[in-house]
Amino acid sequence: MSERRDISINVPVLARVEGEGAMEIEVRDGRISDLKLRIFEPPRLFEKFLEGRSYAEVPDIVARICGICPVAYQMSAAHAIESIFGARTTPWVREMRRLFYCGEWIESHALHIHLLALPDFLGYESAIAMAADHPEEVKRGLRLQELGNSLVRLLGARSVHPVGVRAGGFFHAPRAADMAAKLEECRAALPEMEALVRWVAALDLPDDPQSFTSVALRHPDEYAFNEGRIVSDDGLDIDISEFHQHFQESHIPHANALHCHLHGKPYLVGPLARVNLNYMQLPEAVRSNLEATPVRFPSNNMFHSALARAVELHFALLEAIRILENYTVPESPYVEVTPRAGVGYGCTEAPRGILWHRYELDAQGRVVQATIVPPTSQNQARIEEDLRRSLEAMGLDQPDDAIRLRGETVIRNYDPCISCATHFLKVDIKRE
Amino acid sequence: MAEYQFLPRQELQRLFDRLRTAGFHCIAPQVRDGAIVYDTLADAAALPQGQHDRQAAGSYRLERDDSARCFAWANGPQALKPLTFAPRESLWRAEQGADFTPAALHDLPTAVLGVRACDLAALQIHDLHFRNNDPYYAARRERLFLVAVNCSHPAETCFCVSTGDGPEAQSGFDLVLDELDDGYIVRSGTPVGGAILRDLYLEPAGAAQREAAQQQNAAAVAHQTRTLPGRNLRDTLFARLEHAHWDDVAARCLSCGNCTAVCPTCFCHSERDEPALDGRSSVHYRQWDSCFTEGHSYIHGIVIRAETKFRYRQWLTHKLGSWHDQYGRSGCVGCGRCISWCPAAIDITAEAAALCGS
Amino acid sequence: MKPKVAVHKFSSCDGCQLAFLNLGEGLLQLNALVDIVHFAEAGYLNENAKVDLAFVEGSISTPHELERIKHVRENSKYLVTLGACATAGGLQALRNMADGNAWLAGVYAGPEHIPFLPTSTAVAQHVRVDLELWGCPVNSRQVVLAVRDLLFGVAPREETEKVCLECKRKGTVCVMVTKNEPCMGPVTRTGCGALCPSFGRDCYACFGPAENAETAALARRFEGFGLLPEAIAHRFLFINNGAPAFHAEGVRWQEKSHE
Amino acid sequence: MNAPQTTSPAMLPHAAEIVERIEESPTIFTLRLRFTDPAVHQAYGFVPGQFNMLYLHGVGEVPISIVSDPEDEHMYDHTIRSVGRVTRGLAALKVGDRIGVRGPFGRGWPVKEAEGRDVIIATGGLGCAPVVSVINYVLRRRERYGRLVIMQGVKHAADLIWRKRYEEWAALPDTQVLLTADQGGHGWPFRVGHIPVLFDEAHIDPQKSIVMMCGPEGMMRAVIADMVKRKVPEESLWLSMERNMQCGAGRCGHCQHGGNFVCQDGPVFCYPEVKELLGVKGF
Ligand SMILES: Cc1cc2nc3c(=O)[nH]c(=O)nc-3n(C[C@H](O)[C@H](O)[C@H](O)COP(=O)(O)OP(=O)(O)OC[C@H]3O[C@@H](n4cnc5c(N)ncnc54)[C@H](O)[C@@H]3O)c2cc1C
Ligand code: SF4
Ligand code: SF4
Ligand code: SF4
Repeated sequence: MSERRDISINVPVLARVEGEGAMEIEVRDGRISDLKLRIFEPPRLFEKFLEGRSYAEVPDIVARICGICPVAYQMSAAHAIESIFGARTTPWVREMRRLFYCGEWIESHALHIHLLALPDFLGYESAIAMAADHPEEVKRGLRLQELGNSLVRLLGARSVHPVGVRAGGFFHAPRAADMAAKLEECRAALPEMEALVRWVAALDLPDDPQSFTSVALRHPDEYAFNEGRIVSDDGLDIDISEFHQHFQESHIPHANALHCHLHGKPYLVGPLARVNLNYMQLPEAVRSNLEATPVRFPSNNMFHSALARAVELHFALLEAIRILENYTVPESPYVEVTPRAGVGYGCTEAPRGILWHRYELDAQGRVVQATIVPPTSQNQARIEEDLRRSLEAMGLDQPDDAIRLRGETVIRNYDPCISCATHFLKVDIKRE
Repeated sequence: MAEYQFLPRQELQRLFDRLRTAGFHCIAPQVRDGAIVYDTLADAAALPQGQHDRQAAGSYRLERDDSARCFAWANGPQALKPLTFAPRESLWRAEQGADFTPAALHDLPTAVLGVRACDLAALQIHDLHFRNNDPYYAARRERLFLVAVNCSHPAETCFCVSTGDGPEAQSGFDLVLDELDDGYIVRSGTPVGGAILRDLYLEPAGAAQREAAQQQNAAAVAHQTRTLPGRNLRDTLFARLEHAHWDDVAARCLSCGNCTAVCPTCFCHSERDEPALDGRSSVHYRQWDSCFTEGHSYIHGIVIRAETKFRYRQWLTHKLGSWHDQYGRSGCVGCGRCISWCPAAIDITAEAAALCGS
Repeated sequence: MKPKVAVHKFSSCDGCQLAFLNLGEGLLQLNALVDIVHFAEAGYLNENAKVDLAFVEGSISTPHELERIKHVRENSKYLVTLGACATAGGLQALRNMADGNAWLAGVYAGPEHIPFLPTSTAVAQHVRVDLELWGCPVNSRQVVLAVRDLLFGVAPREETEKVCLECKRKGTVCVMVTKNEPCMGPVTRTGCGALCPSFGRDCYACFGPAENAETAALARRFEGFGLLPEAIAHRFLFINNGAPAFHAEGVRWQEKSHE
Repeated sequence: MNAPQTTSPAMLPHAAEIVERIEESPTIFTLRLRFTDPAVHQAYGFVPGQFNMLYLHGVGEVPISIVSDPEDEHMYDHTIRSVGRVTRGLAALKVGDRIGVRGPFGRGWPVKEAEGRDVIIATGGLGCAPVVSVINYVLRRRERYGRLVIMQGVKHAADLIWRKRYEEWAALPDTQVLLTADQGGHGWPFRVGHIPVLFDEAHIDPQKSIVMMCGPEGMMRAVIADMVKRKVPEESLWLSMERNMQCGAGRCGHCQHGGNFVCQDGPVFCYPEVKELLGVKGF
């Protein structure tokens, strides 16, 4: 029995997301009249206080934008700075940056799958509550999260706001014995990771095909982390410096964040976008493990984001193993850089999608101007678009609680990182 | 067997091997992060060959040349202290309900190569302080086999001649080496050392070699320029507790405690509990502390030495003064570490001179 | 009855909360010892519940946060600040020093924009704080020890000594002495495990000022290394720029750099 | 003079059970302890003025004087003021709870030297705990000692604990009890002012007396100055000192006062031993 009614759903604080956001849905006459992913996390104006600081301080400053993906911030910044200085890093540095990123992906994806998203699919308020009935799943998540953290620690000393990154490379090269020990740990985790992919594929995820544009980095030789061109599944293929010629940021009144559109339309970044775009660059072992399941990529089911995360976990672990197997202690863990004035760009794949930086430095290497576009503000328009569709598809005659839960589930599925999203408000926000 | 024997440099590895077959874990100097540090080493090739140090107040740099010598440098930041008086170690474990289990004693037989005279002197001081009073120290200490190397290249910061503790090792070693251009004159100081030496089947050292070693020692003595204003400054210092110079040092001192941490005779430590999250068990450990911390002189509601001036004064009057009351000698063996490793470049010899001058 | 615990978030990067979420199985153990009633990121929402112990992450930077922190205080028996933002205003407190309104004028311009305070300040500037945990971020060891002590019914032990001592206990070679790096270790509070020097770099004071921080003597030493006044000011006006000891020293050198 | 050390300065605590807990005042309580292991209990011995390191599970250790009589082999009593982290935690313990005990440590009061002499006790603030043991000791062996004069100064009248006990002591022959408070107040029958106001009443025979004092250093210095003025030889003046203690056995270095380790060479010192630095700020 369906009945037309007006609904007003207000979730003042979204649980199990990073940062502070809210959801507001108004339904009039059986149609969604208003829908907002409200972001009220206060802006912290990072771009502003980067100005005047030395390039050497930038990695430590931008890490503080986000406690969940500090590695991503440090990586994008280091690349941008090096491009200005014309510094060429060594193959060792390149590999270690990939390893560093593997750690962050493993930590972040494991945390999201198990602690943030899974309770939605298994019907719990929190992972901790879920642990009573599903102790093994929760413990697995915690274990993998710690494995990721420990990889970050090898190069960063700690997993949150690591201290090991500098322009030109790393401050410190891990000892061979520590890397060998970590290799063993990673190898031991492999069967678990393969099983995780199959397990997520077997979860009863909502099946809700929709059309959207995926955007990610692509590199000719590898599944992209740090380097590549920005591509989309409708033909975009640009250098990272051309970002603003195609992507527009605008401030919308209900969010302390900027929305970003590609050619005026919402788009998706993050694991599902990456797997959709770069599937063939995943190692054979990842693909064959996945092919034992019924799911195929590219996928137009947004809820396959969870599976894409599991797939990337598997990939990141294999990649870490590969890098650890070939590890040698270098002469120096960094190349010296010499400051010079210029403009440079960095774009790398944060766990949640491309993280784009632009810096203008003066001759001493001090920041004149900085612009940072984080993944969550890129996804925000897409989230709202998805919310609208998903809720209408589910049926607005459902009980409020079901609508609310579905709405939250949709949002959480994007793993929004709201703290990141808010720190880039332009000082001049009158441009709406 | 001749008292002085000769070990050619290319055979130095045999000493390592012999010690290892005798069951010792070998610790020896090596370069790490721009300094000479003591750590596990089984391979003579990894010794700091050709390395030289340049030390000044607040500054330490290594340089390398093609010299074949492996011990042509003065002490780095640490040597024996962390091996006997551990920077942090657990003493016991408590289970709820007050069951106490002592921590296992660290009893791995350990041989240290390249010990300097100042550190041997410092060890003797620590023995007086800890040995009868502390099973953890005693266990580590008892298992030490010490191979001294007479110091041929004192740093600018060294003043062991002034304190009477070097540069030539006088006692407390199992073996002692003089490094010459082509090898080492070796002599044993204990029966255990003698047994190891015997098994190396070395030739006696020649008269010319012994003569070269003596000259080298004399040159090392002559090289030292820093001095303390006296062997026993106890009464002088305690008569000058209100000297204006204490304020002068305090304006430079960071109160960071680095001097006490590198000093081979400083023995202060604090004790802590670190309980498990569930609270059922707790580890009681001790760790190096320093008279430059507030916790050192805290009693409920009062910090007796809240100001840096009092902390520095406590350190210096203890080290060069009240140490005489406690252990019959000064607490300084002239290693110069507190000078080099002070991030603020404070120099104990200069401060002592300023305070004790007329 | 298990004590009730809340974790509140204010203006921050969420990194300090990870001290809980990164506990591994300790997180489940913690849940067995206390009743977590509010912790949005972990899935618990009951912001206005009365609790025995509240952890606050983040600085106070909006009028709404100013209100909220008062409620948190009223609802909590024991309030612990978690990290540099909550304890000293965080890196974002740099905006407190921005000259004129140049930074902020535009921010107020957005009509529907959430109002925004001109300053980012420490929780203790607004309400009573029972314990401050320093660090950017705090680590799991710190929160576990604090929770444990509170469960034992004793005051948590404050770590106030300097990074240098820990650096030496670890056998790390001093970067100031061997490389003239402008290390903040001699004035910075311990607790991180002296991570930066062990990676061959200078400490940048993310754990805030230690007791008896001799900032003036250290700044002069940096000057001796050849640092310009602006660079010296930046050493102090960084992660914990709002901590009084650092703020005062930083401002002194900033003024010198304008001379 | 070296106190007998019946146990070595052990590194490891022994478990002891709280057999009785006496509330002395809102912030002061006494724990009567019995070692769980009868053999340990049996072997344990001390002299008045020595102290134990009491360990609260998972929290830490604090030095606390032993106030019971060495010949009372039933219990070991500690009177504790809850001031901070560990002592407040100890205050919350109940009968039957267990704590850890290491000791006894240090050098106690000169009870042997004092035999045949007048014993003058001067305590200030809440520093009375360490001397209670010596008072009890003398009273139990009354015939061995001359006059007993007990002088106690407190800040506020309300700080005085054991008022009843003082009254009982005052009633004993050859025993004088003199009390003063910096701030008296209603119902305070005793003197008002700092402790030296009591000395004129105390009938001190300089050559026959031995003075034992305990309390804040400022107060002890005032007592010393006055006693020296009254021609009491410096060798007859004894005081108990307090410094931070981590190990209790002369290892950790925290309690150093010049060349003395307060935990081992003290806490009870004869005045000339500490004269040089007593009152010098920073030592
Ligand atoms: C020889 C000796 C005998 C004592 N006898 C008694 C007694 O009989 N009754 C009594 O109530 N108190 C006594 N005290 C004082 C008692 O040790 C302190 O009050 C107690 O250590 C405070 O600990 P806390 O953790 O509660 O205080 P906090 O202020 O929280 O102190 C933290 C820590 O600092 C150290 N510390 C603080 N104050 C002192 C202090 N005064 N002496 C040594 N270490 C300290 C301890 O390790 C303590 O745990 C004695 C002290 C000494 C040195
Ligand atoms: S005081 Fe200085 S020179 Fe003397 S032994 Fe200690 S560290 Fe060496
Ligand atoms: S590296 Fe820094 S923290 Fe470590 S001892 Fe040197 S100055 Fe102190
Ligand atoms: S060494 Fe300094 S900057 Fe580095 S983590 Fe520790 S406190 Fe923070």
